[in-house]
Amino acid sequence: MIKFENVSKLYGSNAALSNVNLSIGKGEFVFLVGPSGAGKSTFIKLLLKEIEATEGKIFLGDLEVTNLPNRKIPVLRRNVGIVFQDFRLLPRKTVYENVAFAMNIIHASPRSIRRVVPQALSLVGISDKANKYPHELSAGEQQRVAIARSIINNPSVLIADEPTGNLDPDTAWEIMRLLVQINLRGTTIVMVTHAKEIVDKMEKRVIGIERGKIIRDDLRGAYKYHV
Amino acid sequence: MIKFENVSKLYGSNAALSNVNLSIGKGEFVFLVGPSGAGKSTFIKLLLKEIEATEGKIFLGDLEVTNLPNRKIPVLRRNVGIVFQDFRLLPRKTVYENVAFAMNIIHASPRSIRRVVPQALSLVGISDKANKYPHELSAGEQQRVAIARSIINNPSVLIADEPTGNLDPDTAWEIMRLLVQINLRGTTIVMVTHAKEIVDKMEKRVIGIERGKIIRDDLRGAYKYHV
Amino acid sequence: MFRASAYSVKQACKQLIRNRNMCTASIFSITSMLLILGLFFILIVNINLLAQTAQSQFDTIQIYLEDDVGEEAIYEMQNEMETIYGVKEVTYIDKEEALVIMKKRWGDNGYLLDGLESNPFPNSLEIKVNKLEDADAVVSRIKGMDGIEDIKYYQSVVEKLLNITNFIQLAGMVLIVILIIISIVIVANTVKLTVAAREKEIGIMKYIGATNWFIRGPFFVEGIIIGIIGSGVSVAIIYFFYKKIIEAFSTQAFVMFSIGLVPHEFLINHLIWIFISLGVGIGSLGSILSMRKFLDT
Amino acid sequence: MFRASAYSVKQACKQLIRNRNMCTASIFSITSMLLILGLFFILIVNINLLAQTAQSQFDTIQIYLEDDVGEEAIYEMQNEMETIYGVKEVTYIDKEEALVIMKKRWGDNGYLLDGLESNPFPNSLEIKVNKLEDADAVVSRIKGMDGIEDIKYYQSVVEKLLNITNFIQLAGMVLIVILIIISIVIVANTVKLTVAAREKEIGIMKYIGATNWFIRGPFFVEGIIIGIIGSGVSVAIIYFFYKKIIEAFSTQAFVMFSIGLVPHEFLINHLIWIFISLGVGIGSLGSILSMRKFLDT
Ligand SMILES: Nc1ncnc2c1ncn2[C@@H]1O[C@H](COP(=O)(O)OP(=O)(O)OP(=O)(O)O)[C@@H](O)[C@H]1O
Ligand SMILES: Nc1ncnc2c1ncn2[C@@H]1O[C@H](COP(=O)(O)OP(=O)(O)OP(=O)(O)O)[C@@H](O)[C@H]1O
Ligand SMILES: [Mg+2]
Ligand SMILES: [Mg+2]
Repeated sequence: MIKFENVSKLYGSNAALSNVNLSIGKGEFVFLVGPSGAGKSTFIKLLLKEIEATEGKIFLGDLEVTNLPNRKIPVLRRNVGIVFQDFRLLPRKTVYENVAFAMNIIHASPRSIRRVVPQALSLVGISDKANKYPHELSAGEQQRVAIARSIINNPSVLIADEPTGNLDPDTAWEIMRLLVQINLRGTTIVMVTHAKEIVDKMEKRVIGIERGKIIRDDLRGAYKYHV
Repeated sequence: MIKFENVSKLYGSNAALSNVNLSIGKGEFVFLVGPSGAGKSTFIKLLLKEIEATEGKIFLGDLEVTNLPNRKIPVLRRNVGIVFQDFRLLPRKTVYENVAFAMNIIHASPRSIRRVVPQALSLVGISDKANKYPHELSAGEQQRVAIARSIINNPSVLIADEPTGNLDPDTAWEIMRLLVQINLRGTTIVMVTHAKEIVDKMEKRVIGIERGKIIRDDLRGAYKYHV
Repeated sequence: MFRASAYSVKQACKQLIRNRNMCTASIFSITSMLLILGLFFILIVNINLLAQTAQSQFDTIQIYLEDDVGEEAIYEMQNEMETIYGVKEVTYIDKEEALVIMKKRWGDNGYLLDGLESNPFPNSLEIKVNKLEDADAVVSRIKGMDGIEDIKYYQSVVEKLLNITNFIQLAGMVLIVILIIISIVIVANTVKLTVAAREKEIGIMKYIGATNWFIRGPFFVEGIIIGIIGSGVSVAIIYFFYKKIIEAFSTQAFVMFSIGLVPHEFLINHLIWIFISLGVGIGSLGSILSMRKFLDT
Repeated sequence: MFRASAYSVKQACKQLIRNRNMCTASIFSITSMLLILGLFFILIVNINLLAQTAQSQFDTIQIYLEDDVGEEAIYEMQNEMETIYGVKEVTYIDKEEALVIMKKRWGDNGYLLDGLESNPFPNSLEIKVNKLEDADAVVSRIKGMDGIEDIKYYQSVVEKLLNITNFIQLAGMVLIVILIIISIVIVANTVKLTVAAREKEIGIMKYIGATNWFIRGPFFVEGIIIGIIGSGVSVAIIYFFYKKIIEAFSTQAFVMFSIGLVPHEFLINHLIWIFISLGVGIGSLGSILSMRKFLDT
């Protein structure tokens, strides 16, 4: 599903990623861990062509991301559900509209929007805030809206950058159960996280990045990436 | 140092805080914990007069926050170091300038700025990014800049909203050690966090909030606020 | 397609209402610029009219005839002249009539002419030409005829007037073009800043997978709406004030001075279409062009 | 105090350089508006000059004297008239001179006057008044004098001209005021949008404890710099083009028409100060006013 071939990303002389080789199969559940500034968000940004790789090839499904013409980028991004580390909610749209927007993009019918959006909101436990604007929400609530938006179109790949960073342990575990459910339906999930406890308990594939390099890739790993 | 008397904050009919009574002494180290949307950030916003309390009185040091005229707000905020949950770095200033800005505000001399800022940056381990702009940093790096800025003026109170939310456990512990040091110098510290492990290990005073109400206040507490 | 358009229109309306302040700013700018444009348009149209009126008072050729030419011959000449290309009409003024006219022209001093022994004025023919430019050609055709003592026409005055009207027309066009460019720059800047304030929003939409056209749609419609409102408001303001001015003028001393003003209906009928197309063009193009930067990648 | 000012200026320069695009937008808007203002200023100043020139050709009072008044008496009258309030100068024109003048005025038709038996013109005095408005008063004072056959002055023409010049002056002032208001609105909008784009920044500064004046400082200085640049550019553009126009006119047919243009040095000397104060005023006030909203709390 996702494949990195010798991918490097340089910012000036600073290598955010260097020579990464990686393959994630369809339906996998992968944790991406590593210290602050290791290159995890860079990995995601490359995958979504938010930034261009300095070197190497990236594939997502049938698409070769690194070769994709600009006008095809929306096609790429619609295949992927994303939870951003900084949420990226539309500030002038309500919670409901923010989630509905992801469906508007793919020209879903108003009827199906009216049916599906409330379901997604209640799934992440934020139904009562449907008519609030993002700035009226707590950080954790915003994060849950971002999660609802990312799953609304049943994407084939779901990428989440610290989806539990602003959540208390209980809510975090609820979100994790949700992700597992989605994963069971066949969605590939890549989750960037610092939540040691979650990684340790889930016993899923763990990819460790440090200073732009993959330093380990354990099929049933734990968080402690530096022995 | 900090005192809440019967403080309530209503958003419409939704009570973000209701009838909170609280007193934090000089030099204390307090954890504020609670589920997403409990009212923790609201607590901080009230303390800094970012929002007005619907009811009750708030004191910080000699100042009565709830009565403070608008033009005195800067005085209040200069006494307090703050790490915001969303960092709030100035997007058009470099890391160095962001930290220096907090010193410009109090009209510090250019010489002392040139001396103190690099120290603070190296304290949070971000010296090598001094000339980068916030959008060129990873989330964890931005968080560390925010921490550097909050401590640069040796505030009498330091308030941190999830200062380790985007940090890996190692970096998080470094920051905690830094906060303890600052605390030993006499600074009162209030830290909002979801990091169970940190709260449990530190064995400091823990105040638990849930749905706007203080549900516990343990002098040497742990994170598990719901028994 | 229909769903997309409906979405754009709906979103545009929502945006307009939610960002009232910014839209008011854009509308203000467009309205202001169109007002200035309208002001110039009115000035130029009226100066032109004025020049034309003044010009029409000089578009005659005076032909003084020798005294021995009989009436018969004069009528013949008159008929012949009427066939010349560019001639509008030919009037016969005999010497008695000429004296009366001259007396009239002298006004209160006319009594001075009573002391004349004999009528010093010759018979004359007066030619009105269709277009001032033709006057020269007409004169050269007439010159060859018999019985003509002298030909007078205000050649230099006419040429100067022609120069002035041409200059005014040219200057007017140049000014209007400059103003349109300035308006476009100002409005485009306004829209650019409006869009810059939404840079973050546009970025987010793209990250989620919205196509450029999907993002542009509502902005485009918004630009059109802003353009229509802006031009509507400015046409209304201009209509109102110009009508007031015309009313004021028609009761004032100015009528005596025979300063004619272009009627407001004519002006408005033209202005409204020019303005609406300008407004809509500036509004929609402005919003699209200024979004280019954010939609590049 | 000094440290704060130095900080403001330094920050303003940094901001200007880092937000080049937005500043260019603001400068563009100010320049455009000032250009339009300048255009109007030039038009109005010149129309005024034209009206004054035209007017000065009508500011005389003609006094026709009876034939039996001797030269001595005439000189006495002349002296007396010169003492009347509002009179600029009194010229004596005897009947021979009058005939010559009239012949000249008739131009090619002057020969018609050769047929006159005797000189029908009277001796006359010509009074020039300082201000057209005084003419009536002067006339009523003179009327009582002996030996006067008739008094002529272009009362109606003069009144109409007065009306027109007054109207032009008034209209000019109104237009300039309207334009200044429009410019302020446009520039204020531009600045407002610029500031709106920095709303987040301003908010953050406040959260850290910056006072309103500390935040305003750099924006204020920035506004001043933008204003100075904008007005400088527009004055330069106007100077350049107006000079070209004057040069073109002085070699053109227009000189013959005696259309005088206000010399460009005069214009520029005035414009530059008006514009710089307007530019700086609009720039600085604009930035402060438009920040009010964000600095309220
Ligand atoms: N636009 C940019 N320009 C220059 N350097 C950049 C840019 N974006 C990221 N970097 C650098 O690249 C490195 C990797 O950043 P990245 O955001 O991928 O880290 P991360 O693993 O997501 O860290 P975190 O856990 O703190 O979010 C960091 O050192 C960062 O400073
Ligand atoms: N401006 C606002 N308008 C309306 N409701 C608001 C506003 N700001 C906050 N709220 C509500 O107040 C409640 C408390 O919010 P607060 O930000 O204090 O939560 P929190 O404890 O910080 O949560 P988190 O851990 O997720 O950051 C939430 O339910 C939130 O939706
Ligand atoms: Mg990251
Ligand atoms: Mg919070």
